[in-house]
Amino acid sequence: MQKKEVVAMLLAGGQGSRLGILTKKLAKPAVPFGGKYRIIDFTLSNCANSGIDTVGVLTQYQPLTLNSYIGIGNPWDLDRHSGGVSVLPPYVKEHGGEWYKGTANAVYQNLDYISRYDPEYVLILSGDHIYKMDYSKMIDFHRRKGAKVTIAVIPVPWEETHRFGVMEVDDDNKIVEFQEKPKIAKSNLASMGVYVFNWKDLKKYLEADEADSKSSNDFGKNVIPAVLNDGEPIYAFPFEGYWKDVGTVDSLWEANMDLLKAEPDLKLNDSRWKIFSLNHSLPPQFVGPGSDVQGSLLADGSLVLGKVHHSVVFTGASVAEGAEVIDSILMPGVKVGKNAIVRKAIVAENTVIQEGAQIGVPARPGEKVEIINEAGITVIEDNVTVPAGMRIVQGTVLSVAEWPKFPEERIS
Amino acid sequence: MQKKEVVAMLLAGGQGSRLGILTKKLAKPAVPFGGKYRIIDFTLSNCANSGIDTVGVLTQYQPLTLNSYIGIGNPWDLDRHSGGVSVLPPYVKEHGGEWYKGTANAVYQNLDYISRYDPEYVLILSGDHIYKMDYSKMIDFHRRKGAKVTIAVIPVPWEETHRFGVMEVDDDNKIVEFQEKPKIAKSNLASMGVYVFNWKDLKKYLEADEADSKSSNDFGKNVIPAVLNDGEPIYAFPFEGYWKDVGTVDSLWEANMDLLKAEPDLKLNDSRWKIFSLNHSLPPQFVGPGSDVQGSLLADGSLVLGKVHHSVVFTGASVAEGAEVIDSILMPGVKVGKNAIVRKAIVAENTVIQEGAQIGVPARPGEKVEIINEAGITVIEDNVTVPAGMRIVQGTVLSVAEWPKFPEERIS
Amino acid sequence: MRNLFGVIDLADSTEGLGELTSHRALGAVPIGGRYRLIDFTLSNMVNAGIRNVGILLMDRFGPLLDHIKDGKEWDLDRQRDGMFLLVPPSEGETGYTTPGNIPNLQHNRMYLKKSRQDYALVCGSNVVANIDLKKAYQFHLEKKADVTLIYNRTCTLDENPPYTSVATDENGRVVDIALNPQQCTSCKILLNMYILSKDLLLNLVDHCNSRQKRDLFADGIMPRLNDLKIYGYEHEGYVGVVNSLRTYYKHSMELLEPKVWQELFFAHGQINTKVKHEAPVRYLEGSKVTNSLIATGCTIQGTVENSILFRGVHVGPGVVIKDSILMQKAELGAGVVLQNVILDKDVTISAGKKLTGDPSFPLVIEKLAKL
Amino acid sequence: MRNLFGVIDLADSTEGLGELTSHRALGAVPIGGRYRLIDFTLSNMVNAGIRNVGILLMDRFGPLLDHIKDGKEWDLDRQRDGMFLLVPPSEGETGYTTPGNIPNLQHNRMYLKKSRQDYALVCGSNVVANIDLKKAYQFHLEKKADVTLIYNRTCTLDENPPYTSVATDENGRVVDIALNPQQCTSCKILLNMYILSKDLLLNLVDHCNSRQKRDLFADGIMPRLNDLKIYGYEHEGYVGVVNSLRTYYKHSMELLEPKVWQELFFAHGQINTKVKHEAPVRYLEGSKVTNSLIATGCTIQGTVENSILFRGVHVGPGVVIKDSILMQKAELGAGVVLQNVILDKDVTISAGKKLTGDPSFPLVIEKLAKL
Repeated sequence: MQKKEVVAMLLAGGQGSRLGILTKKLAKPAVPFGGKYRIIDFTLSNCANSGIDTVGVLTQYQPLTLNSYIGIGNPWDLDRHSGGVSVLPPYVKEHGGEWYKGTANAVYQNLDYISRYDPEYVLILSGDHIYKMDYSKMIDFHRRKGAKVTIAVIPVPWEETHRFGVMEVDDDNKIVEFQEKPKIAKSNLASMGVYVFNWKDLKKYLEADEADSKSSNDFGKNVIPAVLNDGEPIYAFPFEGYWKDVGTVDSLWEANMDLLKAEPDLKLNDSRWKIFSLNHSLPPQFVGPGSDVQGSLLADGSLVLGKVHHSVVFTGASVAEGAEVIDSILMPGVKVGKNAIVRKAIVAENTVIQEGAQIGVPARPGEKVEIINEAGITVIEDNVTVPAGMRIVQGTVLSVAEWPKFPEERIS
Repeated sequence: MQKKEVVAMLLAGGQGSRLGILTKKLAKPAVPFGGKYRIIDFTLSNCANSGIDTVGVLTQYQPLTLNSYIGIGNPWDLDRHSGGVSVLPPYVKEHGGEWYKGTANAVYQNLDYISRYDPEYVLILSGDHIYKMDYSKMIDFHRRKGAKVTIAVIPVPWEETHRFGVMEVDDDNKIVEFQEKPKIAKSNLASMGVYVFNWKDLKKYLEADEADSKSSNDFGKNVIPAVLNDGEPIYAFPFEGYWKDVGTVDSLWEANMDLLKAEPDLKLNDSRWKIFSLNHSLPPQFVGPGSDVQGSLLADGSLVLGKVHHSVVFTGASVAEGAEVIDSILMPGVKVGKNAIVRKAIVAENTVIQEGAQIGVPARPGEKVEIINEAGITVIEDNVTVPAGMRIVQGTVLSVAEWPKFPEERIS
Repeated sequence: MRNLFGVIDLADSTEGLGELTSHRALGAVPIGGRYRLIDFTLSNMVNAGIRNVGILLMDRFGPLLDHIKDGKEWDLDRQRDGMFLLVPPSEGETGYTTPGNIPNLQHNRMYLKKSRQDYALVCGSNVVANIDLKKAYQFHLEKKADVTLIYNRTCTLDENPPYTSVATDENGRVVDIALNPQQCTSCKILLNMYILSKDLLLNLVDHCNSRQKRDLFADGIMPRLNDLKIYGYEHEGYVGVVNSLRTYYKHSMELLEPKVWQELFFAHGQINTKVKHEAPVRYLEGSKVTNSLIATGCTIQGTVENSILFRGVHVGPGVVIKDSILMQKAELGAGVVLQNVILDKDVTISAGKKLTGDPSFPLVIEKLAKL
Repeated sequence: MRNLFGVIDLADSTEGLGELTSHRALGAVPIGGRYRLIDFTLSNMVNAGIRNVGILLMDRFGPLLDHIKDGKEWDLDRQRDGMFLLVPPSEGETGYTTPGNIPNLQHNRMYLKKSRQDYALVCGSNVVANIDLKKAYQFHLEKKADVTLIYNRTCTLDENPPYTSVATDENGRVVDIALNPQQCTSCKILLNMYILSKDLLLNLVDHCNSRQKRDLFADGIMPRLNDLKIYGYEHEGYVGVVNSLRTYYKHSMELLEPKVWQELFFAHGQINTKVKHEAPVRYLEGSKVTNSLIATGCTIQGTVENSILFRGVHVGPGVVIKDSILMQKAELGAGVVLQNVILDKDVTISAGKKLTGDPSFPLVIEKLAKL
């Protein structure tokens, strides 16, 4: 097996339970984003653009979708003879198998995979974030500093520091103290969950961590503090640019809406840093006579005959005559029927909104509905049909399981 | 997902325990065979040559070697946008995972995979056999006969019928009776473990089989008898040609020796039916001055300076000056040192036989050794070093674990 | 279909396409927002299960090579079969740019001979259609034909010169073939696409070559109308044959009919093309787009009507584009107004310019031009 | 190495290689049992981490296209970077077979310009070596050189005409360049392989082209010996430069030295080539093989000494092959005896024939010949 300088281990097992029905059949990294992408495309494209050609993708929750999405890795130039992408689900041994115990355990269970390439450095990544980053610069930084571990960091608002691992650094960016999800933070530099380790050190620390029965086998909680306790040099690599965890319905909706600004912080059409994605061989979008498209993103194979304002319309989605889609996200293959209304909603893959249905409309005076999303975002499950004329009140999250309960009263 | 006419499910989870130390770190389908191949190459190449481009490989025992060997499937033209090869290990769910319960259960657990391609026919294959077969002819036969299931059969010697599923057929090749490993066989037509099912029927029978708690979830023991009991038409597709199960040390050695005949029954260099294999970018073999090569097969990157008679020398193996290799199999990367002797032995991958060592020599009068192989085949484990001058008596099977016990007495 | 291989002849005449083919073969002409003409033929073949395709190169094939590479996008990058680029004989031997496909077929005789399939589908690269070639092949086998010519019925022949028409009898057998007739009674127009056995193909190539004939169809097949069993198979769907600037423009604009869009891109499988990984289209506030095809990588602030925009076109505020085709990366200054215009790749139009062509004679601006 | 791209110039002169290059470019000449000459250069580049390689095609590139396809075997089939076939201008513009690489470089200026790397490694396709190009690139950066020429020391100059020699000062700076000198004092022979910045490359190409000069090295670099900082980097390992039939034969035979075999194929990474999936070699009873390279797909019953057999050669009983090179699929009748012979691909020698050449003038039998 050919030696590689860098092997990336991409943690993509996240269940994304705060995304609710959007991740019922999908791991979080496989959730569609930005008109034609899936969340994991950003990290995989960062690898491709940074010249990293050996990537292990650690999956566990609903691995089949991700497995078939990544396939042989050709969109990200990872269909290589030597290296390339390997999807690494938890391994069932003769006497059974179980899920990875934590991020560190996931990598520990795949030390053999890394060993095959005998790398200098191992890059630990998460498949959950939307950002563009040149990892090769971070590795250069790591090498230059002579660090044991380098952690990518980004300043976050002080009031959000409790959600992150934050670190205090000296003038040289050396980490002085690391706090995991602190109540009172000493710094607002948050870990992005992107680590560079020297391979030998990583192996040593993961083996020690695994041997420690009290450890929860997590990089942030256990491994990084252990390295720091040993007095080894850990550096913070400051990142500038757009970075967003899209782990909730609100943040997923917001991050999509961020792309619709006149000058978005995250540019998708930068020819020097393309975001690669699985291609579906669809024709260019067709914007028909009488349509009205404003402040929106539309992908290949979509067909718009109605009104689309401030929305993201994915690959192969369609909006019929007289329909109105506003402040919404139509995931791949969604069909919005004639005169239907979709407002501030996320409609998941291949769902059909039949003629005249109304999604995300205000509750009528006295109408009893269970508001799940306080920001008023309505979420519709994938692969269902919203019957003609049905009304779905804003802020509700609709799973087909709830369907039979109240279709009548919702049809206006 | 594009519809496919045929999806093949290749059962490659076999532990191959009768191959002893040869399968300690490898699943049986990954065992090297024939100078440059692995056993599974034959089935995968049959798929490629039969025009089948969608293959699920069901692994479980030591899946990593097989996974990394198959990779993106390019040697077998299975690196496809649509279809291609998918390695399908048992799937760990939230509350754990376990090995496939039987061949039928293995396919049952992957019904989702098959569904994606909505095929007409499903071809069930085993990755354990050496043979060349055009599956497209079998599928044509199945279609023509209007069969529910078609089973490929081959006549075997009557005395071996107890090892196989055998079937009695009428003049039209319709199966009248099926006996699984019978004591008294009514026919010598043995099942090759190659089945064609109509997809809809397969799904129905596998779901019924899974629901039956008494079933051992095996195609031969349970599913085929169930179809037959329902009075559905099952046909036998007669196969002519070389077919060998290489599940024991003896049969593995014999099948390799079969290739050395002046007119071998299995032709490897047939340009119309190539056996594809992972390529290692090695130079042509170098047969040096003073060498003597007779009745043997040599692969790329091998280097022979000594004597090689009636042996199979794999990719990258070498035989030094004065060394003698007779009736043996040197697997990839094996190095035979100067003046060493190797007789009727299987030496597994990357093992080094140091100068003057003697493998497979007769026991000395009174010498106490444990003869494991009655045919007198000596087996040496992979990745070990046989020290200079060591004597290993014929018929012993040497694992490095036994090494320290008696090196002294063996060094002559 | 495992018994059929494809031969795509890039030697189609490019007369009448002007600047669009000055540096590229006809098959490499961009069409439909993200495709090249050859994509339709290649995809039709692959969708029908053809796994071995030989491409007869002629001059100006650089852009084509760059587009198809080794056929990966069509799943034709294979160990067995796959895509083969058939290079014409070098200048010295028979002349490099001589018209006619016979020298090239003869030069690549070994490829034809070694192909493992018994039947060949020979065609050009300029037909925009989604054809179920499986059916045509089955027709060929059922009729036990020597040659099956694929045709399409059209009543607008006068708009489509040059063309070749056929007349067939009640069994579908071809009884007359007319090359570029001024009058045509049958309305059955050949798509320069035919099926024949490999053996017959090899015979015809050898026959023509040894008699210094240059064209397989006109010199090899036509003269043997009575002697070979030649059948006609009708493809009933939409067909656009691009053989002039006018037909290029006409068939491009027809893609704006939802029915045509739907049939062409979804009928019998997808049309594949080179993937460029462009971002989704951004429509800013104030954009007015109607009845247009817009490829990824575009940004729209102005007005676009009845037009086709290829990848990476930026339509700034105040820009007005009507009845036009803008190829990849057109750069338009503020206030540019275009009507009935075709911009080839990488054209720059400076602010304030107004360009107007005519529907029957669209204004073509050549690649890389700066106006 | 992510900042270096490669340009392989296939316009090497093929004078002196006779039949071996009558239908193929120099880079496509088969060597070493399973390779083509270009494999060494391509593999050296890829092993050094180069991910973007442009190949300047010239005439007779059919066999080369067929061999390299889109670079998959070298992992160069990529979305970003990868392998690019740079087609020369068509006949009309500047003449298709004119010697010199400038017209082709100029024609493909956009490729050079758009390459994302800042440095270029420009080379020919006829060097048989396993060179660590990473070191040469580091040398170039450390010396802050404008151009770094890679050379090799050899004392057998008289055996290797034509060659270009350099003299360097104590710092490695080149102080003299001589094209095909009759006498050479330095023993430092260029490998037609040099590193320079992309900007300088673009300048030199433009400079030469606008002055009707044809050769980048002779017309662009040599005249500026005093003005540019030109350094020489020594590659110390084995080198075979194939520029004549004699050197082809000589360097082929050198592969039979285990030290050369070992260095060439294992030193700084593997040499990749097109995979053909042939079976292991079968040695039947009675075979006598010594000091030979045998490629897969061969079957040996006769005698082979000091020879190289390419894939699929069958050596029947009684056949004797000495000091010879037999390319792919040679067919030999019973009792054939060959000494100092080179058989090109697919040659058939009928039973009983004895052919004998001379070590300094091996007998070459052209492709597909039947004797």
